[in-house]
Amino acid sequence: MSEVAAIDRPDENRQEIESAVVRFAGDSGDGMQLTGSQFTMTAAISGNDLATFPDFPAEIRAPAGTTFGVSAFQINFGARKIMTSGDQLDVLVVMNPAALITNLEDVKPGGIVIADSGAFTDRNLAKAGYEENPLDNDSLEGYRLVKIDMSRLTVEAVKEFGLSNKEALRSKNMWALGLIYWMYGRKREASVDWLKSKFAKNPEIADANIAALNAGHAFGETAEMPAELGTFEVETADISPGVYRTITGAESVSLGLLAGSQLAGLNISFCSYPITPASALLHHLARMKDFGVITFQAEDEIAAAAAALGASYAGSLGITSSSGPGIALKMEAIGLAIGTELPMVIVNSQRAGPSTGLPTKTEQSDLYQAVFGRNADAPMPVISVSTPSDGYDVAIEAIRIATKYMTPVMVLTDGYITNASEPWLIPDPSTYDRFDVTFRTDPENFQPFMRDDTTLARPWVKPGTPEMMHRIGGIERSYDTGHISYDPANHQKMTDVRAAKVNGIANDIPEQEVAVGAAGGKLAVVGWGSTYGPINRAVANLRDEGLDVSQIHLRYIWPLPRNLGELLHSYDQVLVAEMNTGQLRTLLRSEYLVPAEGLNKVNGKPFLIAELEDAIRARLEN
Amino acid sequence: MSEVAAIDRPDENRQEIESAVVRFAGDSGDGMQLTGSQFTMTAAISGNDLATFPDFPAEIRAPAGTTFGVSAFQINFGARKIMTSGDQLDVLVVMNPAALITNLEDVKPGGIVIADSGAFTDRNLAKAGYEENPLDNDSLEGYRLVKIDMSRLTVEAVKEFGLSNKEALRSKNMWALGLIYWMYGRKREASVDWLKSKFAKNPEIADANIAALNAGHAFGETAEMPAELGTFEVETADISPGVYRTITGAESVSLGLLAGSQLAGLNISFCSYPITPASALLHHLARMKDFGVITFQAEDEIAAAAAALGASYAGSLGITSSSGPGIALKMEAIGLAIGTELPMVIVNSQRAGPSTGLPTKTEQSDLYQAVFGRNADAPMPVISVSTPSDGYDVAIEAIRIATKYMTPVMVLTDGYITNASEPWLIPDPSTYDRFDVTFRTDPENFQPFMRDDTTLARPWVKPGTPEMMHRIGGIERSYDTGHISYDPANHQKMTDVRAAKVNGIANDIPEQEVAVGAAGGKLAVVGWGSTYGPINRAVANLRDEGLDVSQIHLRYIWPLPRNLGELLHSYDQVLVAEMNTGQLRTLLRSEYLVPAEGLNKVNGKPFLIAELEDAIRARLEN
Amino acid sequence: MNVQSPPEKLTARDYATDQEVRWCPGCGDYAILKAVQNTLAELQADPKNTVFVSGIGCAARFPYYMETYGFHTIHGRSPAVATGVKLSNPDLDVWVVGGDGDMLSIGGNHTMHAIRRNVDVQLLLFNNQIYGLTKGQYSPTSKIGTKSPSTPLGSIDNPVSAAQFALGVGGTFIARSTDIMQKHLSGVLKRAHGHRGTSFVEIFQNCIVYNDGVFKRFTEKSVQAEMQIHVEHGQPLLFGKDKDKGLILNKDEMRLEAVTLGENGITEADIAVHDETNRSLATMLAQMDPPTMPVALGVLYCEAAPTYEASVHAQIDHARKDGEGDLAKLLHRGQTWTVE
Amino acid sequence: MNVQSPPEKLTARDYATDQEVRWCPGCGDYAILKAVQNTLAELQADPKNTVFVSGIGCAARFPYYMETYGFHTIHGRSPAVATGVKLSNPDLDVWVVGGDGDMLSIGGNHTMHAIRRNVDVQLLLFNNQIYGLTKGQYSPTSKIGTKSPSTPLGSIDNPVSAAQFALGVGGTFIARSTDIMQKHLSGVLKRAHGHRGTSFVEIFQNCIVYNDGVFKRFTEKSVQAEMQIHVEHGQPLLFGKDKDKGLILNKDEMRLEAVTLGENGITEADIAVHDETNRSLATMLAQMDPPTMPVALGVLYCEAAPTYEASVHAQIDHARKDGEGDLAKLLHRGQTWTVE
Ligand SMILES: Cc1ncc(C[n+]2csc(CCOP(=O)(O)OP(=O)(O)O)c2C)c(N)n1
Ligand SMILES: Cc1ncc(C[n+]2csc(CCOP(=O)(O)OP(=O)(O)O)c2C)c(N)n1
Ligand code: SF4
Ligand code: SF4
Ligand SMILES: [Mg+2]
Ligand SMILES: [Mg+2]
Repeated sequence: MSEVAAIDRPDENRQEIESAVVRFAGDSGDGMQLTGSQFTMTAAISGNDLATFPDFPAEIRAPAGTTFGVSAFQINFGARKIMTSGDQLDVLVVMNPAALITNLEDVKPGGIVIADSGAFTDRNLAKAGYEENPLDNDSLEGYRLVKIDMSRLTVEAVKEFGLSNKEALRSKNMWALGLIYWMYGRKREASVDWLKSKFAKNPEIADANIAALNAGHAFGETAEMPAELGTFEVETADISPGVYRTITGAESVSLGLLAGSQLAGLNISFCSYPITPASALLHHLARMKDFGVITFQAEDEIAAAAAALGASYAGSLGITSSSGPGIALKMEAIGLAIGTELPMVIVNSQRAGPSTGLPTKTEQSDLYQAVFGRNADAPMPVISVSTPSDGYDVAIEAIRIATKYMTPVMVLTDGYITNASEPWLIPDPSTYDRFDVTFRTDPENFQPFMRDDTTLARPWVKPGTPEMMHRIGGIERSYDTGHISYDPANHQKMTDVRAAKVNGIANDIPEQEVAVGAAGGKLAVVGWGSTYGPINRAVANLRDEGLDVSQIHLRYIWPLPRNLGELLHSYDQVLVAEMNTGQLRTLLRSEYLVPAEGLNKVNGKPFLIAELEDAIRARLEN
Repeated sequence: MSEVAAIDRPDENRQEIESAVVRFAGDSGDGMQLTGSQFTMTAAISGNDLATFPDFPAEIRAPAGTTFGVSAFQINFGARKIMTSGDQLDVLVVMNPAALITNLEDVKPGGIVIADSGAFTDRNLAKAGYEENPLDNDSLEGYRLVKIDMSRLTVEAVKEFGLSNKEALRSKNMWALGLIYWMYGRKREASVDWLKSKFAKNPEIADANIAALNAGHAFGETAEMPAELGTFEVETADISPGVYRTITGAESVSLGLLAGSQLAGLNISFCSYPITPASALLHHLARMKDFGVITFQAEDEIAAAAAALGASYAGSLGITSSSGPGIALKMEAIGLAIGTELPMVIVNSQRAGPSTGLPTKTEQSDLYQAVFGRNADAPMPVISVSTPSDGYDVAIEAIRIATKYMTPVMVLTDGYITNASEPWLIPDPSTYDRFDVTFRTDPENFQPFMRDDTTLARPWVKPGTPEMMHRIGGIERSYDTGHISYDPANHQKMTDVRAAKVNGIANDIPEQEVAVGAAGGKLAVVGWGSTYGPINRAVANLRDEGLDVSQIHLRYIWPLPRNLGELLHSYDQVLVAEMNTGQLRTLLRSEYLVPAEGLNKVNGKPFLIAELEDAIRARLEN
Repeated sequence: MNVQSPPEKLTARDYATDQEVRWCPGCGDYAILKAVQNTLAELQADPKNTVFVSGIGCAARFPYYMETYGFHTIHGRSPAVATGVKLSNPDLDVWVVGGDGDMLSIGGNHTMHAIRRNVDVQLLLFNNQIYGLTKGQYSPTSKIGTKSPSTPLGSIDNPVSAAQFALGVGGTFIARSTDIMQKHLSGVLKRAHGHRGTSFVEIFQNCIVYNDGVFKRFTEKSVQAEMQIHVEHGQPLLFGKDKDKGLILNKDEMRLEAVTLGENGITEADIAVHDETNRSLATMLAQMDPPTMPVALGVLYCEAAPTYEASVHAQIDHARKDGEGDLAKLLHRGQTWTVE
Repeated sequence: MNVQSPPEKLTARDYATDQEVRWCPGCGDYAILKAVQNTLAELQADPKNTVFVSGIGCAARFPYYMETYGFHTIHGRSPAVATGVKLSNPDLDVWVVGGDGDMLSIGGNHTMHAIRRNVDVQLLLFNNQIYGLTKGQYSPTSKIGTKSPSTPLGSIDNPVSAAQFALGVGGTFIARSTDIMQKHLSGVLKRAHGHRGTSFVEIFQNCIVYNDGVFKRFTEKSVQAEMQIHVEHGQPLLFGKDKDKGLILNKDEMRLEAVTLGENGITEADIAVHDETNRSLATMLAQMDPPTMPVALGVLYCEAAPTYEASVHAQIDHARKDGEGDLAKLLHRGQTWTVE
């Protein structure tokens, strides 16, 4: 224990804090994602609210010890509602020099840095680009540095299980987890159970991991921890009762698609081509075969979209999914769906661009593409996912709109939401309103483009239905009959009715509410998608300080809610915060002539609460 | 001559008119396009200004006599500046019943309808859907109907050349042309010469056609024409001196691309995939091999765009071209051009959509796609062609911008402009300013993404240059070095600089001028692209009547001219007239918060002057 | 819309819509349309379970003329759309129609992957070696030297052979016929219909406007017998007016050779026998081209193999064998906790 | 940026950039990179005239590691980009690198058309039968039953054979090697480089993370001799540790068969001789797969044919033979008139 000063700190002295942000960072091989999810689960069981964000390296498996091989997992947990995974870190745990150099800047001034000093070898230091060992010079002066030779301590702790040194070191993540459990006064039972079941086939591995976990915990509890390191108490948050799980955006969208298809009484044909970060949907749905879900990995994106459309044509619900560049490739097929008025759902998991861009980084820059990105006047409803769990309801809503209005619908989610997770009060599927699809089977007076008076939707007919044979296609169709028509007036009429149908959906969606604050006032901060959390917290914080600011967060991007124009005009200023260069802003300015300004950020990372607070203050204090 | 009343009308009695609109319509096999272009040429030689519009059937070769096989050619010629091919017809020449039924509604009340009564057989009447012969009942009462058995008269006229009846009938278009020449007092020489050279290998065909032409003319001159039919005099227009030709939009863009590449000192690699109406460019450029122009018919649209980009990468100018749906397919490759900052020109010959839409009909509905239609924040300059001859300068400008700023540039033209033609004062290529490209060859301090201070363009390096080897790609590039960079701050910086570079082009384009009228006033009618002609005439007409209305016509769609906001705000009202549902309007409202309203039309046809006049009046009289 | 209930026995006419057929007079597509309608009548195919899917092109207008379900999609994507149709409803009898541009140029990839997956559809490729609808540009099957608006000095790219392509990507059924051979074509279509999996049928089709007579070298009456060989499984590979010519395998050069019976001591025993399950033989047959060799027509290759959609649904059935999934259970899968 | 002037004789190192190679430790791509760098050194290829073009995937990261010109494009489109490069500047020596997903799934069509046109590039397909970069989904070359995140119950689609595909679409050069056979691979790469036209090289590459050992059946030391046949033009098709096995053509069944010399009276004279100009033979060789037959490696097929870009430029040169076009003249072509 030469590296840490010996101070005895009885448990009763835990400092009460409202929330904390902890990040585990190490090599891809160090098991940081597992460590993070165990901590998450335990925090959840302890009654905290929380939000997490994993950060994977772009490379599949980078050489050990390199900066580009660093994998991290961040959790923000607290006794209050948690809206983001946290601006700055209270605690950073690093398993090697590369993790330190790439993560240090996110630690708050005076924050705690816990480093596995055993991994700060010359070789690893060189790989990370350090000329000297930062644990040994004064470069970390602004932080509370705790250096512990976790490597050695882990090897010692698991000695009895007869593992090789390399195998033994695999448990050092659990050692670190044990230490952090101790810091926050957390129980180890859930992780012990989980290790036992995960390694049921290799009990000695399970035992070694448990031993490491206990050793880390014991190290904190019984050994001499430095004065700089505290022990903390994070009380339970005020959370509605019920059964919870954690859920990522990819999970919520997948489950929502399944739930929505059940509410519509349809089978799903999910047709996709792999792409990061969208692939996760394909992976989740591929495991839902017992629900009759068909998944099809097509040869490319337009084939996926075309197959989904073919599936819809044949009477099931065609869904396709991709990320930015892949969505661009689907557009011609989406245009056909718009022209033939078939239902379809397109999920776009946005990532940073243009072109290949930054596949593993998040962005909200496909709003233009979603609303405007096709040839010709081709209106399509667009809705967006605001939090990791929100995808469930959004996916259901997409299916409701697609089938009720016979239209493709685009769902915008993003790389952040896809991978981030939050606790979710598991809903009871039987409490949702059904919206069963009625296929037309009555040949009497049937015309394929005859429209419902209210929705303006055309009928959906399954091939195989007797006496209803008909042809549809991408050339302009005659109003009602659907035959090819080159008639000028007909094209005008059809263009108008396509627009009217989509615009009419505004009457079938809720009026826009104010998320935080009041209608009218000095400033509205408008957002959509994954910026919900940070905007919400920032606005709430500043209202607490007495500033006149409100949050308006959109789910419906197109058509926009019918009261939105009036609502926006009730504020002196409108600030649109987006992770793009101002795409929703363009839409709002053009639709409502409201002098909206933008707060824009495109560095692949979510907004920090502090950034938003600063921007809001700047606007209200001028 | 039983069908026409005998009236002698000496030539001196010609009625002077300022302009006239004549349409020839017949079966696809009747040679209406040739007839029209001969009339055009002769009008041009006679010193008229003019504009023409051909209208082909959508089908390749529809069965003879059907309505969907009707082919037409319209010409508006006059003693004043001609801005459109004409709202309504003064004279309609129809070669069969199908041509009558499909074209009659465009004839102005009291206009002249000349019909080949010999083709109004029971069979043809039935094919066109007539229950009785409209030449024989009073259904054409509102028009000045002239029925002539042109079929029989032609057969008689060419009898001496020993042609079969079928062959003889092929000349009836020339008979009709001769008659119309007589009506407008036109010389036949140019057409006689043209026939001789066209049928140089078949002199008897040439002779037969010439005989038919003369016969038609003689019929008018010597025979007894009905009182209803007039003879007219259209004086020469006030036209700048010089050598003229007629030019279609497809020709002007093709020639402009060639000219622009010469001004830049580059070879062209034109890579495309056929699609109506864009294919015409490929066809024209494929005939320019003696200029070193490479044309490549790729396997599909994205291959065409990718090959064009590869060509630019290798140091020639990559150009690609398509229409709406094909442009959608290219977008991912265009994104790569934006990301790697390589020059490229994309010509979009817009057509009516969505999806396959109406391939042979015009529309301006790809502005959204051009400005916004890609994944991520991916800014790209967009410029548009306003008249059939304007494509020449626009294409040159596109190449100037693309090479100076190292960016793809999209040129928007449309189906109308592509096929329409107008007289063109042939420019002297040597009078254009050159903008030679300098490839970087100096390895000293070279970095592939190092930027020019003013233009923010990166250097263009030809592979093959010694000591400059480097790598570029679609993943976000590090500022300067171009290496792959996942650095958050770098992505922000690169996104910002890409936007700044494109926005900066606004400083390198002319300020927006007022086309007709003055800066400031009651109403500005704003347009872009092929609406130039009708808006121009409508605004000029109403200003002549004393209304306070001006025309602002945009060439530059993105970035917009730097003074445009101020200019638009100087009017009480702004009306954006477009052949779409309001796409430029969205841009102007969002950019300048100007309460622009829309005059929108999507029936596949250009605006009529009268429609515009009505709309303007309605706004100024309220 | 045709809403009368079908009579006991359907005739070719019952498969025709009321829409005016809009190909150029004399286009080979008319004959194919007729052959397809005749074939469906012979098969007594149920119109309500029959779906025609097509891309864009002259050929691709086909569905409008068939009184069945029809989907005229976008250029090149019909095999992908059809795959979705079959995945969603394997009971439908799906025909996919397209031109050489549609299926081998822009749609080449989808054609390839539908074939390799063995999706149970009939893929009818109307090969006129030209882009008809867009007014005559050369296509990937045009022979070198084709003058067209995009190749005024003649095309220079090697054409692709549709049948060799289909064989190379693992097709389980590859056949060929021509527009003008009604009976032969109908026979091939029936075989294609009977085959489970992707039945790839290349139909040489004359585009009278832009590529007239391009197949004359083997379709013209006077040369048909010498320049066509109609292959049949288990039958010797004989051709010629008097069936006096045949194909033998030159073992040393591993090539098929055309020979005349009686010449150089060749007897019928030397003639190779068609084995439609032999991919190598099919490949050699597909390579033959006049004037040195006759064109092989008929079923070049046919192999039984599981269809894609059957395998997909078998997996789903397997996954459901212990009962349909329960959404509420799925939502609770993994670690959960209760807040009181 | 590497700005030193190249030394007299370049070594493999001179073809390596200063960028850190970022494949997974143990990935087969490392060995291929080494082989390519060695080959370029052996050829003394001029770095400034060498261009590596790639799509997206693990394999497609290749250009970043080559001290030549490099263009890392978008998924599947590298053959099209490379076609543009060659059209624009035929003097460049262009290598195209991609994975099985890149070149046969999304890019299958471009691969096909580049091959059929015979664009003079080396197309290197790193076939690991998996999508590496996107974390392990099955690919169009994965064998049936491949379990992957998108096929948790095993894949069901027939894989496509890269070599058969390339042969079917008219490839003029088709060869195969593996990541671990440095010398063989380098020999194949040299042949590919020497060939004028599209040289299609399939390299079996081990993805240690997502598909480890998938080629073991013929790459493992213990089975190499029996499960690989290294074909060479003009040489008998022999294999086995003691070259005691060979391939014969069964003429009646038109198939290759593996035999053992000495057994059933087989002598070397019965063994078929490799003729790399024979497409049928190459097709049969490409079809062989363990355990019944060895995998054929080496140059399966090679045929001299004009390259696409050469023909394109020949047409241009022809059009210019009477002098370069004159723009002013072109503007005046056709009917003109003068206004005074
Ligand atoms: C995305 C897209 N690209 C191009 C076109 C234009 N286009 C329509 S049909 C066609 C090719 C027609 O040739 P083919 O498929 O051989 O059919 P054919 O007309 O000869 O029967 C083309 C290029 C289109 N409609 N859509
Ligand atoms: C348009 C587009 N679609 C999908 C992707 C995602 N993606 C990147 S690489 C890849 C496939 C990788 O497999 P392969 O080509 O076999 O290369 P490997 O990684 O195995 O070397 C995919 C699907 C993408 N980048 N762009
Ligand atoms: S263009 Fe050719 S293929 Fe098309 S309809 Fe006419 S003849 Fe037939
Ligand atoms: S994922 Fe596979 S192919 Fe990709 S770098 Fe890793 S081992 Fe190589
Ligand atoms: Mg064709
Ligand atoms: Mg792969």
